[in-house]
Amino acid sequence: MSYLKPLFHHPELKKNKVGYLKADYEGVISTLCAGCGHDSISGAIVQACYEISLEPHRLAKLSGIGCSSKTPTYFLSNSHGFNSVHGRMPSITTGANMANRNLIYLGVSGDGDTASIGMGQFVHAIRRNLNMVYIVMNNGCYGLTKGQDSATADFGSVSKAGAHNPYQAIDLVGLALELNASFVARSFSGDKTQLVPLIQAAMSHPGFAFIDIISPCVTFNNNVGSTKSYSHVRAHIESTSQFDFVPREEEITVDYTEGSSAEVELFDGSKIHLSKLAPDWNPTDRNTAVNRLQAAKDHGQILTGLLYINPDSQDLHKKLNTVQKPLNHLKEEELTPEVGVLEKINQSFR
Amino acid sequence: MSYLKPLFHHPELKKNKVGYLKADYEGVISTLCAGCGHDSISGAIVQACYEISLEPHRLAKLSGIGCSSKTPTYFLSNSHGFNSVHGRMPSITTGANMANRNLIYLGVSGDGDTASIGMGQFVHAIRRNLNMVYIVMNNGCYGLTKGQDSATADFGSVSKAGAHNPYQAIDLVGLALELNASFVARSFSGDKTQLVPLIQAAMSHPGFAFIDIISPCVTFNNNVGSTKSYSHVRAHIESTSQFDFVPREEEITVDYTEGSSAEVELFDGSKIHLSKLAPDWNPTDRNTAVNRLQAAKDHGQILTGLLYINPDSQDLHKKLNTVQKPLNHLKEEELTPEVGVLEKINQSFR
Amino acid sequence: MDQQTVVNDLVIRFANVNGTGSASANDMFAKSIFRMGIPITPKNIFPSNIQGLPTWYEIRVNGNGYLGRRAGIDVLVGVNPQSLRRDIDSVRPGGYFVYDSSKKLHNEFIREDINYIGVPMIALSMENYERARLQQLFKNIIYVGAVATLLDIDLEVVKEVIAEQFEKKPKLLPPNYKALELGANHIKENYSYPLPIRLEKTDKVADSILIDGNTACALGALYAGASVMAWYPITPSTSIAKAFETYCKKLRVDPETGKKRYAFVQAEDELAAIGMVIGATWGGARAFSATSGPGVSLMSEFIGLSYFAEIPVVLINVQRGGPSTGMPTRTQQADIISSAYASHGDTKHPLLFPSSPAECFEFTAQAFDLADRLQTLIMVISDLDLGMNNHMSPPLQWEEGRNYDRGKVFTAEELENMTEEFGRYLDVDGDAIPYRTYPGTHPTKGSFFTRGTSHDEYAKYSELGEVYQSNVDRLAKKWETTKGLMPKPEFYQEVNQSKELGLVFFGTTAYAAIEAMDQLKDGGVIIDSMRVKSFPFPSEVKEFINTHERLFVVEQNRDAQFRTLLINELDIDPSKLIPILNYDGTPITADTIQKQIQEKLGVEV
Amino acid sequence: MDQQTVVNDLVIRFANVNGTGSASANDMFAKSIFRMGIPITPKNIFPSNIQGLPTWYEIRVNGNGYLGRRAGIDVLVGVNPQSLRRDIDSVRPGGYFVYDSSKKLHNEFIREDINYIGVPMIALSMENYERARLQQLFKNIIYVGAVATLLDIDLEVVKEVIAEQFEKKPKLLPPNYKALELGANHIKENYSYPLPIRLEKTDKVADSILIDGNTACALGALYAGASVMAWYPITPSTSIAKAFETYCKKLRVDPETGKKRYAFVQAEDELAAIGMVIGATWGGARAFSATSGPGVSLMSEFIGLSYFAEIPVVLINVQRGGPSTGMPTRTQQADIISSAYASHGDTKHPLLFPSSPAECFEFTAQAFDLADRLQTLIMVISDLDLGMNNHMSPPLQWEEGRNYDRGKVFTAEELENMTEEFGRYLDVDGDAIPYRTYPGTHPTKGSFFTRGTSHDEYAKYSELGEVYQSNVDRLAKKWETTKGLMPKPEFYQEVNQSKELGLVFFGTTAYAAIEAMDQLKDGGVIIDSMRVKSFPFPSEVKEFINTHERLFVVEQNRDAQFRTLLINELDIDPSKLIPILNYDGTPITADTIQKQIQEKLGVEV
Ligand SMILES: Cc1ncc(C[n+]2csc(CCOP(=O)(O)OP(=O)(O)O)c2C)c(N)n1
Ligand SMILES: Cc1ncc(C[n+]2csc(CCOP(=O)(O)OP(=O)(O)O)c2C)c(N)n1
Ligand code: SF4
Ligand code: SF4
Ligand SMILES: [Mg+2]
Ligand SMILES: [Mg+2]
Repeated sequence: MSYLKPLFHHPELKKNKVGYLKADYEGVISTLCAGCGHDSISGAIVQACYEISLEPHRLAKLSGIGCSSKTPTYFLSNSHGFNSVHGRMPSITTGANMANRNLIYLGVSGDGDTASIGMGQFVHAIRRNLNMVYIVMNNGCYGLTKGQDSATADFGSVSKAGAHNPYQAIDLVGLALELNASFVARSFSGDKTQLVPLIQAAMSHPGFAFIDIISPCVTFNNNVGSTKSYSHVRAHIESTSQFDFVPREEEITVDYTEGSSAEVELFDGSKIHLSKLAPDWNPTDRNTAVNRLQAAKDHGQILTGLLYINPDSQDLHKKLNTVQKPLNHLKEEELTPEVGVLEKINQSFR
Repeated sequence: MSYLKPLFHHPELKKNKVGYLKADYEGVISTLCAGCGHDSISGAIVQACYEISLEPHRLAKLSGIGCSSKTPTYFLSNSHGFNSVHGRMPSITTGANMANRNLIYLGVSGDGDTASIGMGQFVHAIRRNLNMVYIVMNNGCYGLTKGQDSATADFGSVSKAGAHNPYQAIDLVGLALELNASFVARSFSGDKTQLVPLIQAAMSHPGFAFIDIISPCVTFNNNVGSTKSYSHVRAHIESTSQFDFVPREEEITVDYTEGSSAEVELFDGSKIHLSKLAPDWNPTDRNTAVNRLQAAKDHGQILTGLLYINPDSQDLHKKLNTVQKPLNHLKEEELTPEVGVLEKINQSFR
Repeated sequence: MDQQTVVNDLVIRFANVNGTGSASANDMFAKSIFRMGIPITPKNIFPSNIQGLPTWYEIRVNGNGYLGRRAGIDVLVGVNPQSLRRDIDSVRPGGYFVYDSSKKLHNEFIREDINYIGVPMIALSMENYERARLQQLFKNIIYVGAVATLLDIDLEVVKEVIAEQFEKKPKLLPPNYKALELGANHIKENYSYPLPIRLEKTDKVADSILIDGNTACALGALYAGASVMAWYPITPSTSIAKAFETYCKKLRVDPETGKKRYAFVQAEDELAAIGMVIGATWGGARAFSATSGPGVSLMSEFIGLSYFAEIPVVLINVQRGGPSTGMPTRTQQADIISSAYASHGDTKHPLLFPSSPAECFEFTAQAFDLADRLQTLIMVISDLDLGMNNHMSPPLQWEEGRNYDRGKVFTAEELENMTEEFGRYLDVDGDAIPYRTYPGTHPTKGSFFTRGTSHDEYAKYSELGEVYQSNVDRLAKKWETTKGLMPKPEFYQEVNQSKELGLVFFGTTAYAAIEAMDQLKDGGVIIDSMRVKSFPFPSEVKEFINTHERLFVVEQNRDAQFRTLLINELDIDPSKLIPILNYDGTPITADTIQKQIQEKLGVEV
Repeated sequence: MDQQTVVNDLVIRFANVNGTGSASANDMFAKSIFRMGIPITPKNIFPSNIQGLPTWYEIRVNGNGYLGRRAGIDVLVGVNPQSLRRDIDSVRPGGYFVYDSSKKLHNEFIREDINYIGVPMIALSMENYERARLQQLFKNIIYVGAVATLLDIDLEVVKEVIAEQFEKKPKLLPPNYKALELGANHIKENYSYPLPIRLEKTDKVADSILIDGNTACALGALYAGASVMAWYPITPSTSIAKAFETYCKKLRVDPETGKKRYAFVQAEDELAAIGMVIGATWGGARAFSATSGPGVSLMSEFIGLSYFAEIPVVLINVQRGGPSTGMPTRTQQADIISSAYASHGDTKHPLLFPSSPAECFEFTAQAFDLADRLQTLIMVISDLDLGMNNHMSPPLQWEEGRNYDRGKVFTAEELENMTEEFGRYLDVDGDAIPYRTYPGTHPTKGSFFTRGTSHDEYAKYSELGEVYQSNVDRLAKKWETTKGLMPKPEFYQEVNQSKELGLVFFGTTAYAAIEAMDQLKDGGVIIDSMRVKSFPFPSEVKEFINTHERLFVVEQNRDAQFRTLLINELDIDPSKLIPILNYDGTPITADTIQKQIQEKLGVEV
């Protein structure tokens, strides 16, 4: 059941550089629960795409199954979308990316979709450094099937029914770092200021850009004792840095105090600007990220922001050494060897 | 095609405490390639079980599919075995363990079986801290399907055909640590001295005991340039410690120099004795394990030995709070509620 | 719009918003009718979402005890503005539309051919209750009071049901009663009541219970001694797991130690779930899983292993609308072929088709005996309609002293006394069922190596053609043994009288089929009928088909999948079997069946 | 043991040890016969292991061009001590056993009814070569020389084949030639030669090639423009991937940049492999995967998605012995039902059944056109015998200027000029095939949301029964369209003459079936026959069946799965279709077919 969104919802009637209104980046009205964290993330995606003046058809959005995986209908109606099957978004995205390297691939998944049934595909998309943005809307539970604990639910976290989770949580960020993901970030659905530039940077990153976004499930996992509740997360957030994304064409206008900021240039010429909250912080050093993350966990804190980026990221097309022209553009002349070649092949089997 | 092994292969005709000869722990003759690392590991398993006087029927051996997964036929013929399907040994073992908590579960897998198709089940068996020994016979390739790179093949490692692997390796030990596995070790098929006590300790550990054993594939991945070749591994091994396993009943007879050794007491009263090669080494501290592992990798070294053990490990039965009596021993009286109870239930639906 | 009085025969539908607490009010309403001794058939029609979308609750009331869905809505209680247009349109001419008259109904919503009954639900609620949440909740009770009065439901019965519901929160009773009265009084003061379609106490319910099939399946597993459940959440099967856990917590905890006599494992996916079940039954416990179509597809490889390695498995498939993710909250019977022949290679799996919650209970319990006896996977084929809706059903029954049939398992003692070598796949008894042993049974005898590769009678690997063939031929022979052990079909009307016409159906289609049979009889068409309960088909199934000239096979899928099974397994001439199909996701109705049969008869005459 | 001379008609088998380099010697031997213009059928019979177990290489030589396997071994070259007993037993009475006489053959190995020919292979090799590795290798060439001489194979032809093999290592030629002569001379000096069963140059090969089906499939995909292959290793399909990569490296690399015009991705498992293919074709590339039974089972869920969301997919299923892991190195045709009806819900998938490498090439190429045209998954159903063994085949053909049929895809221009709204699932042309668009095509038009849930004609989510039903009814209609596009069957002998008996077969069964037909004819039984090439069945299939009274359906599985498809899809009376089955993992022989048919005829007369 979906409705066209009435236009008056959107005061931003200013066109961006490619001539689109913010409304052009929206989707149909959400059917998620009122207050669901996932809707805030959809909003951030809309905002991010509008701001960087992305032509919507230059992006493809893909997802698995779950409340989170429904969100691609709620943003970017002018982009092709693919709501696939449970836990298998990464393989679909891999194929799509192989077919056409010229698009931006935005994958959306849930913690059930990724950390349980989709674990294998998640790990291997990272291993291949597939050029995509991979967002997990992480609520520590299975929203759509009514609130069972997911594998990211923290040890001891209390469910709505009052049960304490006896399992260690899978920390997707820790996992992504261990697996050498080339862009690893964590954020919070309630922190749009951080989220929007993170998504923009992820879209500029030429490789696997992972953003684990804690996104409270207001219906099933927002109770006292849940470590994925809105209030718990708000209270325990610790940020690596303040974060700015500067698209290639824009000049940097902000002045940063020397030493307190770091700049990372991305492949497409865009820049990430980090005003560091911790002086020893270097977003291109994986080992410190691992240790900082662990330290935060030990203190019951949730570390957010960009944790690690590999500026020399080589994506799957690079690894496979494919042609620049998207494979789906190749025609008979470029794909089918000549008839004479076949005769030679026949000859080799006589 | 399997043959009975002629008895003269075994000079050890001494019975162990439970009255078994070493031959009683063997299986049918291996059909693996002559020199395959996997056969050495089978040998170590036989040795380990014989030495600790395990009654063979007290152990169940399970595997997936691959050359490695064939090995359970080559040891412990008197134990029940289960050669399941590709990548799914962990789930079978989980079920078996739920049915009967009184047996020792020894799972054997390959790097293809675990790090590719079996990734999800591997991760979740760790998450549940399933009480089992999980051995990966890691040769960096798919032996049985004729030598394709596996996901544990190192970046840049050269295949028999001369191709350089463009993908980052999945380090199963790093992964297990990240996932809070309660017992994490790495070893080498060529190092029986280390392997035997490691396997024994793993069998005494009440939780998920992971041993990643580098096991060269002499047919497909033993060439120059392969980082899983026998000679490469031999040359790059770095050991955390010298390792002794002391079963409960035995007294410690060796004297260790003070300060240079650590002792870990296991759940069943057995002890692990480590004569430390590095003075700052503490096998019960996960963070140092992570860092030492990373440091070794940075230096191109392969760290072997027991890397981490959690002496407070709580296995899945503990988490689920199941009865002490194996579930498969329960009878009608203990399982089926009385007929009167059903009448009450009916009443509640009227 | 004058009408004749109709007693105990109507369809009432509530149009609500998902997640607003109306479900509990509607349930109490339904139960009150049931308590009056009148058979009812409630159906939840809900979206694949958690909150905010239209959801319907429909109750068919039928004094004759017909339990199928019936089309045509007599009374619609419409409290969801989103679906108002559609809801009003769905009322049958002459029917009643009960709405919240707190705001005036717009002219465009007025149909001339139906009756409007306004109840200022939210206005009354706001007048009488303070907290917004309560205003929402009591609004629901207000319409219950109003509709109860319109239909002549005894308010005391409703109060009794409410009292049971809030047994542990007696403080809530007075405000609930008050809301009920508010609604009732509004009707009494403003409308003539009861309506010409109304209810009357009767005794058609006897000792029946009102329960959903999933709960019954869970209880069946509990009574049958399942001690391991491994599962992955998927609609519409999830509530089996939930119910199993709930009842186990009550009934399977050691009172002294507080420890559990069951292991309940939420797996990481369906592949792992079925793997755990296979491992657990291999280990000697009774274990099961419950899933739906997509889960069965994912389990396919493992299902082949259980077939070939002969490992008992109980799997409940609560079917939903396919293919793919399909219609996750709608019903179908469209996994027949994919269940019967799941997995590559020559594989076949016994299926059980319960038609009622009582059968869900009994067949789930039997599935464990059959699985252990036959050492193979048994699938209980339910569907969303049966699994998630309440059904009037005979009570669940368990005979005093009933024992489990654990099948052919050698004990330590038997092994000890054995002189010949144990052969895991030896057909010792001639019924093609071999003996097994559990791991850990005996120190030196009875161990074997289970594998999915081809093996000889001693479970040893073999690539020899003749060894392979004699093994799969034994499996084919076991299939013959299986036929003799499966529940027999049930016959209705004049059975096997070599009549011209026959009707064949299974599962939830039974309700509508039986009603259609009576309707056809009224129209002069006499049809014998048979409800099939199991696959492979017991010999009676073929006999019935053989002794009839033409048979209608009724099922809820597009491709007439059950008909395929009949043709293929019984070598029946397809021209004899005429498909009667319904596959739009709603439960089939008697009218649909009757109409389609009449059309086919018409065409063919 | 005197014998009549038999020319160009024999079966020779080499018994070797896995992994000892005999494969290449055996191949050269076979090719030499082929070069003499004599049709041959080589088969590798290998274990599921890498090294050290018995492996056999069998060549049927038949001057009449019968290409099926034939039972009964005329000459056995036994160089594997492990299998000696079995090998000697397998020689037909009067046949020849060639062995390594370096050591004396034990008495227990002497059969009175066969001929023994000793060649001191290893002794000769050790005398003449120094390095152990070379001694091993040249031992193989020595027996080639000996057997060539026994059978009267022109040694010059063998040398020519050796020369081609070592084209890039000419230094190896002299020692190879020498080994050949060593073997030949030993025969010449010690035995009367040639044997009564011997070979003679002929011209029955014409322009045929000797190639395995997997290589042909790979080349078909290459020529059809597949640019993405995603796969997971599994016997017997792996060599498709290997061949595809090998030829792509040669023929699909941009000569200027060295960059690849293909993406070759080894997936982490079969679920990921098929997911990548679905993603890639959704993205507008031609993509495919190859697997075997266990892989298809694992792909089941995704296969349902491709059916329901209408995404073109080409999947090659090289069948092996099932169920479960089964017999991974043996052949069967036992994935027919699981392929045709893969996945839960109402699903059906078109299948193509190649019978020869030339058809592997052509059908794989056509599969891409059909998938794009029909927007659905097309499975090419091969098997281990066809895929991994060399077969004499017509040459592969590609017509000059042949274009791809990419089906109904709107371009940016077409979208730009469109006035009506684009509807992804609108049946615009009445053939039930809708139009699609690739992502990124047009800035504002043509985007849509692909989903596995039920959807309307504009790809929007819908739970409405009528919307769902009209969509799946269109899919059923598309199935009708499909029938018209699939390759038509091929008929042999006197077709559709309303004869009494018919023979139906498909895939690799063709070789043996055609031979059996001739054998039966010789025995006075005339049978029409039809080779089916595709499913859903074109109308000709039904016509053929209708015009014959009784038909034998020959297939290589236990459950007569193909017969099930015929009965179910064509509404055929099962009693008309008599199954002829072979399922022990070896390719079916003409004798088996003939014998079974005669038995059935006998019984029924
Ligand atoms: C194969 C399969 N199994 C199970 C399901 C049922 N299912 C739908 S969503 C979901 C979990 C979703 O959890 P998550 O990914 O965390 O998303 P959320 O709803 O919490 O955003 C499950 C198990 C399914 N659709 N497909
Ligand atoms: C579902 C499935 N896919 C593929 C295969 C084929 N297969 C057999 S073994 C194997 C890989 C084995 O590699 P690994 O686990 O590393 O074992 P190794 O042989 O190297 O010891 C594969 C892909 C299979 N048996 N089942
Ligand atoms: S159930 Fe939870 S995750 Fe799903 S829409 Fe509601 S709040 Fe969001
Ligand atoms: S192929 Fe490799 S892994 Fe397999 S048996 Fe041979 S050496 Fe071992
Ligand atoms: Mg979630
Ligand atoms: Mg390996």
